[in-house]
Amino acid sequence: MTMVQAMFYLMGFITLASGLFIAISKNLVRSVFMFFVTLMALAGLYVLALADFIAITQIVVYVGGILVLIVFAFMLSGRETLANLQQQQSKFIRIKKLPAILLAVLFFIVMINVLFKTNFDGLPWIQQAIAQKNTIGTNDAMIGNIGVGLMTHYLLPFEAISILLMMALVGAAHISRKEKGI
Amino acid sequence: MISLSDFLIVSAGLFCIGLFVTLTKRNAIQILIGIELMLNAAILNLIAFGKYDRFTNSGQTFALFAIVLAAATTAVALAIILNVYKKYKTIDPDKTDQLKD
Amino acid sequence: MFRNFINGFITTWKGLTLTIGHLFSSHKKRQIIQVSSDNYFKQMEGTNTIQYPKQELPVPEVGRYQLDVEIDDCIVCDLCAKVCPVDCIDIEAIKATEAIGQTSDGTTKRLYAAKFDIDMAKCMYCGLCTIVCPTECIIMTNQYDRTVFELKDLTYEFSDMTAEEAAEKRALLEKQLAERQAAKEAAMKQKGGGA
Amino acid sequence: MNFYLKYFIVAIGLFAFSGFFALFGVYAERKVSAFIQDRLGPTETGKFGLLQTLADVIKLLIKEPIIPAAADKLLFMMAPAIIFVAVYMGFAAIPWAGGLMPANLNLGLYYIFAILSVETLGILMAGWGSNNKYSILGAMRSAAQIISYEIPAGFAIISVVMIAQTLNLQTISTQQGILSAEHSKFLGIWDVSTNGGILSWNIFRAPHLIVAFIIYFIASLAESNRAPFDIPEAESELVAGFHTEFTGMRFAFVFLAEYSMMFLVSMIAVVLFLGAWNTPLPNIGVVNLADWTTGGAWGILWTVVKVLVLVGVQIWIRWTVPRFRVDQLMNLCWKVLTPLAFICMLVSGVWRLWVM
Amino acid sequence: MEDFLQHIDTLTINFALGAVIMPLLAAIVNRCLPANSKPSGWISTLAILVSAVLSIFVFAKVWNQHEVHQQQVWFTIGNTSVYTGILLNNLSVLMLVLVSLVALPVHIYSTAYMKDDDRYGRYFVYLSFFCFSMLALVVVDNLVLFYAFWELVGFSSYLLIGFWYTKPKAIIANKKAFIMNRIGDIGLLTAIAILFASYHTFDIEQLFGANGVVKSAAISSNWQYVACIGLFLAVAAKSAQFPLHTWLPDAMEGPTSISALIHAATMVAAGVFLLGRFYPVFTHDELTILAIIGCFTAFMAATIALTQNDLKRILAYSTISQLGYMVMAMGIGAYSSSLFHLATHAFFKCLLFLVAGIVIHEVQHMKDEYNLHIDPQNILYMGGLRKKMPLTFIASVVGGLALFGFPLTSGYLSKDGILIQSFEWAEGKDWLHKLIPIGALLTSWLTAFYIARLVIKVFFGEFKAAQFDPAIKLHVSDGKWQYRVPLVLLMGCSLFPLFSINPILYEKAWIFNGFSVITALDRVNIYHTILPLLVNLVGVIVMYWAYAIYIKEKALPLPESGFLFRFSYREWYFDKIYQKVIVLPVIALSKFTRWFDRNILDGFIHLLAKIGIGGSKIAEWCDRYLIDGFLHLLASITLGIGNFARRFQNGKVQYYLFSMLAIILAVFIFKILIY
Repeated sequence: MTMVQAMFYLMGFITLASGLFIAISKNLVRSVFMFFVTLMALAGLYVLALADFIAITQIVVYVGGILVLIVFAFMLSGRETLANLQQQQSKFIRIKKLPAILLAVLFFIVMINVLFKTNFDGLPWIQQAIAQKNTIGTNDAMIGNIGVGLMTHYLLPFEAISILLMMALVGAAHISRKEKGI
Repeated sequence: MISLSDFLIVSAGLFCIGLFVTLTKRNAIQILIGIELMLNAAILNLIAFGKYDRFTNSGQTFALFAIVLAAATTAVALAIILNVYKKYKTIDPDKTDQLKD
Repeated sequence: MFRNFINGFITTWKGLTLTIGHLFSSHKKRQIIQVSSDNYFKQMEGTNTIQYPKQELPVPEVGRYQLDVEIDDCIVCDLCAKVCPVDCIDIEAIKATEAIGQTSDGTTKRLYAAKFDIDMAKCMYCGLCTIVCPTECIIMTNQYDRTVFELKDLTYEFSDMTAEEAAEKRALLEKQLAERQAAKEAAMKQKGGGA
Repeated sequence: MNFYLKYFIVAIGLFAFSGFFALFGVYAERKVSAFIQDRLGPTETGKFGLLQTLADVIKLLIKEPIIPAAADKLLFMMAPAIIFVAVYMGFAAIPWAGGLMPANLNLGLYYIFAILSVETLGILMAGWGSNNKYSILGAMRSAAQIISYEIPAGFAIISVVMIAQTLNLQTISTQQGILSAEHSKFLGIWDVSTNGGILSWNIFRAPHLIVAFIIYFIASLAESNRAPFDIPEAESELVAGFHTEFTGMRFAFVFLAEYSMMFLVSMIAVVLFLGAWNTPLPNIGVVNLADWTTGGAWGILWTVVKVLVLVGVQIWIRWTVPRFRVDQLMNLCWKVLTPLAFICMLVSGVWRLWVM
Repeated sequence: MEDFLQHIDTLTINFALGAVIMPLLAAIVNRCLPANSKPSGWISTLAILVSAVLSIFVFAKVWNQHEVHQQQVWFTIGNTSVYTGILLNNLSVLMLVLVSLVALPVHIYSTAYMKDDDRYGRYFVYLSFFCFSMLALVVVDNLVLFYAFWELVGFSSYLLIGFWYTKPKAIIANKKAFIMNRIGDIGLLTAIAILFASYHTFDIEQLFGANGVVKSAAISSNWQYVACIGLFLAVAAKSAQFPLHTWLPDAMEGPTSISALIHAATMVAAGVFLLGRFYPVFTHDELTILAIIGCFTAFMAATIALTQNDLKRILAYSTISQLGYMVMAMGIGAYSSSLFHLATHAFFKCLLFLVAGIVIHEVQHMKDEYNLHIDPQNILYMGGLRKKMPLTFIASVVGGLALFGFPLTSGYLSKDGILIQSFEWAEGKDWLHKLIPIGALLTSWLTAFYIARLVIKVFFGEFKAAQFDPAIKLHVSDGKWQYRVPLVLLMGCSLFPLFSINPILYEKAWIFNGFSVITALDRVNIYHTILPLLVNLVGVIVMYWAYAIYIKEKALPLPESGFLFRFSYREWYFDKIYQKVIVLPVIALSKFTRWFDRNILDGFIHLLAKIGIGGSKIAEWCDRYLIDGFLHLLASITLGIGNFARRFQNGKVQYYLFSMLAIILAVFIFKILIY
């Protein structure tokens, strides 16, 4: 087992374990902060998947942006209700949750089933990519490539996303604005 | 090197956890977190496959797009949650069911 | 908006130059002078910290800090104890059998001060006691550093009588009183007898 | 194994350095503030009071760690560590001298930018975990402020990146001196590739970066919660903001993080704008000052000197300028700095395309 | 050498572009400033100064040397590529210099003239925009762009005529000008369309150049006639020729500086310029018609100008008259003379208008000061201004003499050229053709009379307005340096040295020689000696006569109540004729159509409506009882189903999500089990 593999298993374990903690935790605040751990571990996984730029973007956007936003939001939505919410969940396995657990587990089984059925190295497009040396190596710096790609090949989605972001910002600001009289 | 299927298994697990969180939680913010987990599972998939696209980087680029989109959805979702809270004084999705029938 | 912005930068810059001037002039020291000195507020540069035990700020001669009692001049009139707003003066007087002397201004002393304690921890430095004192024996000095380790050390005893002396005087007084009483009774008896 | 050992040694060295710096940073801050206010500052412990902060640290370390009864213990205990680790990890990608850099990352600048944003979360954790209204108010102010000021700071950084065309901090550093492979022009006119020195610093290679530098500097003050942007810990309103409840060791960590942050943001400023480890002395004719004063040890010296000057400026500003109000703070960020930074970015593009 | 030439050409092109763009930049900058900003005047002036300098440079590079033509693909439709670019030949660089040089003094003048206007900045926006349009018009090499800038010129003229939009007269005038110009524009558009349809190119160089297709391949004569009529309409509208000339006198409602620049010197010259550009299109017969119309316009305008009292109106009619000359010259084949006259006329007419502007301005001041109820433009109230405004007086005399064509002035060179050539053209033709030179000759004497009348009425004698109020003190002056400098500049340009070393012979003028003589006329020497003498002698006599009439108060040759006088004073009743012949019938026609629409068409529709109502009543019954019954049945069934289904819609989001995912999962499992 090399160091990289060890790191992978560690990161994968942390990801899944913290995810499970989120799922079963009674304490909302802790589950939010545990989400932070999940995100950091995922960033680690991205690095191991040779996407360092994405990993850092993940930290900037998710940790620096989304997570802080979420924490902000529940801090704004009042402590009393939060306390109520925290109390009402008493047990992990409750009869109400059983269908959800069943569904999730079945989904997992289906996906794993598909995964094990597939021979990834035999897929034609992967073989083709390997043959054409179209795979990312450990020492490749992809930022330049991604940057050029964003401005040329993916310009249309890039622009569309920027417009969408703009609209989302304006929309969010509009929705959460204090209205007079209500 | 870590094989592709390893990433996919982690991703599948994460997705199912997200699914579970989304379905069971009684708090809109936690549901949002569940959705984010599912999104992250998808991004992990994109990146794992993106390793086989060195020249056009489609996997990584779309992972970027997905992250940015997640930010946008979160902003809007949180704004909606805040409004719901203002109106119903609760963010339990089961109690905000005035649209039924 | 733009004007505000420029203004902000200019005023910030002015403040920064001011403070850096002070930063570099810190090797200078301010001359230590009295508050009453005319140019006390005119020293604009240099550090004004007084490293106290090593340096001291000169206080005026008439400073009103520590109370001091010239017990030889005290006629034990108890006025100071009565006027004190915080009751920090504790006096115990013993009548003398005869005039025991004179103060420096010629008043005749007829009382012994068996106890003349001032608790400086209570004192509020109002100076009323010095005003009412008929012989000006209680005054405020310009001594201000009276640091002590024990709280009770702040109680200053000004009486120069020892306990034995006080007991002796008390005994004398009692004896005199008893004599007088006896004399009085004798006189009464004589009078009654006479009637 | 030696390979990993090296990293441990470097990490420990950095930690020791940040502790050392915090020690003397606090001392310097107290001294400078005293001098600015015409006082003397610490004088008694050690010569000129040099050991005062050491004594304070010892006091903090042996103090009883108190956890408030209502606090969320886990978050409360983790928060200082996360705050400090976020800052401390930032040091990993910063060059100290020509070949001296803990980790030579391609994405160094972006990495630092990302890892610094984690600090916000630590502060929020501290604020929430303390279960104290002052703390949570301070934390929320801090988060709002840091998130807002990341935008002008980010754009100021991007305007440098557009000039430098790389995110690798070592490359950015090398570009700004005589070792540069490409031609650098002073103000876009005069080729100073062989002169080096102060003339080839980024702020002079592209003069609009002076504006970017000022924007970045202001934003970095806000990101490290320093006066005049210290509303998260405004004593007069919030006692001490998010670290109201911390005592002893944890408080020491928060403090350490604050001073390391000061050093780190100044270091980024130095690397991006002020020539990194390059000497400020240019070659003038046969007097090859720049050649003589370039090298490993010189690099460390120049970096440290420049950073200390900037830290000095931060301290100086803190003791001069009064605290902003929240609305003024946001006005400054969104109405002044962000548009200015946008303009800087635009000018950078034009400059790179047409002038350089 | 080739490279060097190439470089020079690129430089020239760039300079020409710069000259065109500068006013546009000034217009944009001024538009961003507030409407009353003071610096805008100097911004515009600076821009036009730069333009003038660049133009002169371009002129020096191109004049009488190789022509510069650079173009690039603009767009491609099908297989036809449309090129756009810049064509610099003698004609365009002459116009370039002319426009920018005339515009420069006008700008300087305007900074003082419009000083008190509260839309000072806006004025300069329009002015600069006009300069840009005009400069661009002269350099473009493409008919589409040519048309575009032609329209922009008309548009900016419209803006400027109506600049004082609070005056109702100004609004009417600018609408009139705009509509008249529209007629011409339609003509031009038609012509362009026909040319493109015939030759498949918009390129002016390819069409009308030295090896142009127009010369080599003729198009069918019907289309050719239509094209020429269209072009003629365009020329008539823009240059105010006979049927469409009435807008120009009304356009004098705009600021005087605008009248000087647009309605005397540059824009109205665009028509002549158009003729110059399109010259090869016209056939001999059409040219003759042009000559007739030009001559008639010149004569008609001159007669009208004899009796007008409005200072600017007189000048406007003189402009029409001079434009008639130019068109006539084009018609008789005196291409060079026409353009020569265009150049000289621009300077002295601009000069005259600026003089008029100063006079009006000063009189206006006096009017405001003494609260007089007079029209500041009416020359009957003026007089005796000679001593108070010497420079203006000299300028007006120079301008007037140039207008008449007195020796030593530039007008003499160009106008005599036209007269002589017209006589040469008519030589050997029948008497009908001879009417044209004779008309031109008469017009020239009429010109002498009316310009002498104008100068005398304004500058000689006593100040007439003083009759109303004896207390009036004449304290007028030449005004500020912004007034004086343009006058001096333009005076210099109105004298002969700028155009020719020899003050007598027009053939020696360099502008004249700059254009190849298209139709070689036989030189008849007698005309060259006799005509100038005749014109000038009689002209001087006429001028003296005018002096005698108006100063010595001799009798008028025509009684003021006479028909001829009224005919002239009422401007040949053109406006009335147009009102009666065109406007009233149009109104009547529209009234008729309205009546037709109201009564006949609406009646029919009402009938249809009644039928419709009857039908719908029947339909209503069917609908209510037959169809609705069926629908109610359906609805009750749906209600039953809906009531059943509503139980599933319980408003819980997670429940919906769960159901959806469960179905997806079912599909997945099904798929896995099957395969």
